[in-house]
Amino acid sequence: MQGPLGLYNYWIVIVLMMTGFYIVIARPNLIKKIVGLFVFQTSVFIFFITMAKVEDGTAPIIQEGVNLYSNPLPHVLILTAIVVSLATTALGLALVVRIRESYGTINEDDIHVQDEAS
Amino acid sequence: MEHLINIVLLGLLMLAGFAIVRTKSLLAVAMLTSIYSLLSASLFVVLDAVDVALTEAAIGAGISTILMLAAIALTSDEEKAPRHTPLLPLFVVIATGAALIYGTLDMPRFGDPAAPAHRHVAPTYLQDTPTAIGIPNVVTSVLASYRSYDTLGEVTVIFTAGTGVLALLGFRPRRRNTEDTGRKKLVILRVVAKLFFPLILLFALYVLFHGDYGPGGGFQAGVIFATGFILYALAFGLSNSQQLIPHQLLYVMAAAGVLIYGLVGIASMLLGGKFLEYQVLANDPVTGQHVGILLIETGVAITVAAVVLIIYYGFVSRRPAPGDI
Amino acid sequence: MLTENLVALQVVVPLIFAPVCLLLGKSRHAWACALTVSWLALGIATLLVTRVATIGTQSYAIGAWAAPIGIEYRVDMAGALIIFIIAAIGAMVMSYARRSIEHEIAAENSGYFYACYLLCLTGLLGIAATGDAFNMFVFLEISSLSSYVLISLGTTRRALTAAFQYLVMGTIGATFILIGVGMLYMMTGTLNMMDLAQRLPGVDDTRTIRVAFAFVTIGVSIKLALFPLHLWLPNAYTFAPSVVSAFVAATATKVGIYVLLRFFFTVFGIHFSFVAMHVGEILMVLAVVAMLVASLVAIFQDNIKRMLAYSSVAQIGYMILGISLATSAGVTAGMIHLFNHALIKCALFLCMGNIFLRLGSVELHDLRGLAQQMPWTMAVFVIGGLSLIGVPLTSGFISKWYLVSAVLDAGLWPLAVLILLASLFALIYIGRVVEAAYFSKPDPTAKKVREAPASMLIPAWLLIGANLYIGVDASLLAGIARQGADILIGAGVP
Amino acid sequence: MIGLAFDILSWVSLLIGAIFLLVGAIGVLRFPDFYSRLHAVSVSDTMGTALILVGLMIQGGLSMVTVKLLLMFYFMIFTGPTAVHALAEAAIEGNVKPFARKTGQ
Repeated sequence: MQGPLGLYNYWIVIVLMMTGFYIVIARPNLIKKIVGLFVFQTSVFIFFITMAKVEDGTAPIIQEGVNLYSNPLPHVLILTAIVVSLATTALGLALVVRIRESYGTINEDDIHVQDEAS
Repeated sequence: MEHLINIVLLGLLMLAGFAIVRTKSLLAVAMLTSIYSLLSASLFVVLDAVDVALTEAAIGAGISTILMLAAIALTSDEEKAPRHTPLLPLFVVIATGAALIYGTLDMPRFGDPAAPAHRHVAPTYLQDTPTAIGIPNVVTSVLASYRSYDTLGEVTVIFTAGTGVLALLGFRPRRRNTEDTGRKKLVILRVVAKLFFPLILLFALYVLFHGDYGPGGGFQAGVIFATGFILYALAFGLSNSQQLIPHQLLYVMAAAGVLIYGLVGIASMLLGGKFLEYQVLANDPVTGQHVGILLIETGVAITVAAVVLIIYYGFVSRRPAPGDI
Repeated sequence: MLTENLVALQVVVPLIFAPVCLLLGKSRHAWACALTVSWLALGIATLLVTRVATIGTQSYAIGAWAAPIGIEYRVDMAGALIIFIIAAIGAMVMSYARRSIEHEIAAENSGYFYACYLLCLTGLLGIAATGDAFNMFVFLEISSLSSYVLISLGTTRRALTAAFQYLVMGTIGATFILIGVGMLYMMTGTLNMMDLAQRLPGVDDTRTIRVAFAFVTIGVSIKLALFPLHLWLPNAYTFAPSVVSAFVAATATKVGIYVLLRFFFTVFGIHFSFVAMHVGEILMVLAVVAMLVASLVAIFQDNIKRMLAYSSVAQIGYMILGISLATSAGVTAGMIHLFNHALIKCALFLCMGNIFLRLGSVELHDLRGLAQQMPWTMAVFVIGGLSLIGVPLTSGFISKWYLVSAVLDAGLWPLAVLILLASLFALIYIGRVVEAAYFSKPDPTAKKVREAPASMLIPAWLLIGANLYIGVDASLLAGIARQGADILIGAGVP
Repeated sequence: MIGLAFDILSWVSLLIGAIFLLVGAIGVLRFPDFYSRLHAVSVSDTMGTALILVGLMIQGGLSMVTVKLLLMFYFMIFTGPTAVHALAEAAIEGNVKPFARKTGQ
């Protein structure tokens, strides 16, 4: 695919990223926010992996008779980033559980009301 | 053909994404998130990132979903509608998206072999790995040797998450036989779990030690290892699974993995090299690389397995909020 | 072996001892471990600064893989200054921490606390030392994740929501940085900062690089709480445990500013950042608004920790203002203020820790007449406050002096007036506290309190001592800052 | 000739497997209650994946790939039905009532 159509992959990935980003900033439910972050980050991973693809290349595991491989570096970066995303998700959800225990709600609007009252 | 699969998967991802926005039931959202993650793992396979696909499937579709379900069980399932109309967020998102699309216009087209990213540093990794490191999986060689310091950081991140969950949710070992009543019906699950438990652990070891040659490595192995124990806990109850690994041991394991990694670095310093310079660990540089990579991958696997279990136990041993689910 | 590996040890020592701290558990051993490591880090940092000052920029190839292939640690004068202030604040805060932590954090959590503290220290030092864009992201996440945990350990439930808010905003910021770094990699094929600086001029008129610049800038701005992206900061500083407020306020945002400096000057180069992208003008407006609005908001706060938090947002404005001038004098002023503000804010928040330990509150109306009961603590507050205002013989005066002269050098005298106006606001909010503590009658029903223990007073006084020393003789600091600024500004041309 | 026969066999197997999966998916959407949906998905899913794996094994011939596919087959045969069984048990425990048409309508 030549011309601007050769970028279609990136455009769809951007739509995906923005879906996640929208969930984070528009939804008052705390678990939904964490889900949004997860979707946002996963879409960024897709962005990186897309950039690593080389046409007609194969997975970067050296084999006899193959001489075109996809770029291994973004794969490594994303392996690290996936772990970071897991760590964020786990911590975020732990915070949500504690917030629910002390506020009785996981809705941001309700929490604000309670904080204003105190 | 590859383009077709690519487009179909991306389309499904969009569907899943929009469904996540629209769905109100959080349990359904958790499952959709899992599907989203699994779809992206499939996409990674199409895009040649097999290592990433394995990790995404294990972490995103597996562990993250379990954690979300556990958190929902401890909180509540319904989502209230937002109080304000989401005009400002919509504006921010559209502006950000427009900026990103503007940024794509000068990007090299998808799959272009002449893109600068494939011309500068990456070819060195592909050319040098067989001789300098002596393993075929270039992702492992970059991860565990060329950029091993990032991986040390990654282990530290996951260790931080484990410590954080411990600090937030605590970790209370259950007494025996408090929850085993009413689980008599699970005979089939238990038989299968018993059958699979050793196989999962065996598979984890395979993924760990085969990481030099195929997709896999310490991180994936650690997650799979922990999954075995989570399966056991689901089938036989929390207290029984905690009999298998005492929680003190989990602390020690979580710390030990990071320590193994760090000490490999310190050892290479003491032997006259730089931090994490594996060449000095053996007489022959390539053997040194092998030793170093194996040691640090083991360290990664130990910490990851322990931390994932700590996080899982942290969530599950918390008492559910009263009045829900 | 020690000297050539100094740069790596600076970060690796706290990293390795964090798990040890976790294993030591709830006992005082964990504190002793964290304390020893903090002082060790300070020792290493001192050696590092002298080494950089004598033989110049330190480059260290981790794993012996040369720069663009492997990860490089690169510490120049600017980096060394940041590393030193982080390590110094870390050592002071840890010396102070034991009593305060026993008071504010449940005993079963103290082991986790010290482990997270060391991880946070590791992350911050790692950011300052690294010369690799992606490695910076990883260490940014280490420091961020651990600071979310540290903040969530505060005494009230609002600490939890504050930490959650910080987590969401911080993760958005980090993801933006990741997108930006990805685009940079896409166009250049490298992640090493020096290599990026060399390869970017060939592609820097592309739309991709411009967007990458914008995303990195916005992402880092969230982390450093640049107005109007500061929304996470007031709650986080107010509801965190006192020790954490002191540590995070003095280090985390400073490291954010350092990251911004690195990207503006080293990676993108002064020409691209300030001439092509006009980031200077945008930052200048935001900085001035932050200075004035946040100072004004601070005046109306009754919780003193919250007041200090807003004051931090304002002070970040001063630093950014200096940087936005993009002159040697401006960046020097920014770095001097960065150093001084770390000293000042740390001392002030430690003060709040003392008051909270004895009084159980940091609300303004509970402080009436406190100066008689806690004279030493309040004296720290007064000197710190004077420093914040910028009274001569304090370090704050030095920062303001350099900043105002840099602004005048650039011919922007209205800005100098605005700086003085913001200082006037600072005078008001500090004045409110001083008025309550020294000149109000104590509430007759209020309980009598004792002065804070010496273990908590000495670190605060050490910081104040350093502050006064700089106020009298700033030549050493100014020299180092100027050297750092010159390297940064000249770094665009390799 | 043999090659062609194997190819046809494998494709038939793949196609029938895919049809099974499709039917299962339609069943999940169209059936009225939890238990019948579970029925639709479990039976067709197990059969569908099994057929697809067989089709792939024929393609793979006698190689390491086939051994791995065989292992997958083994795992699928066990985990699929077990998971569905556990789901049904959980549904009963959670008082999910089967759909029943009211008499007299």
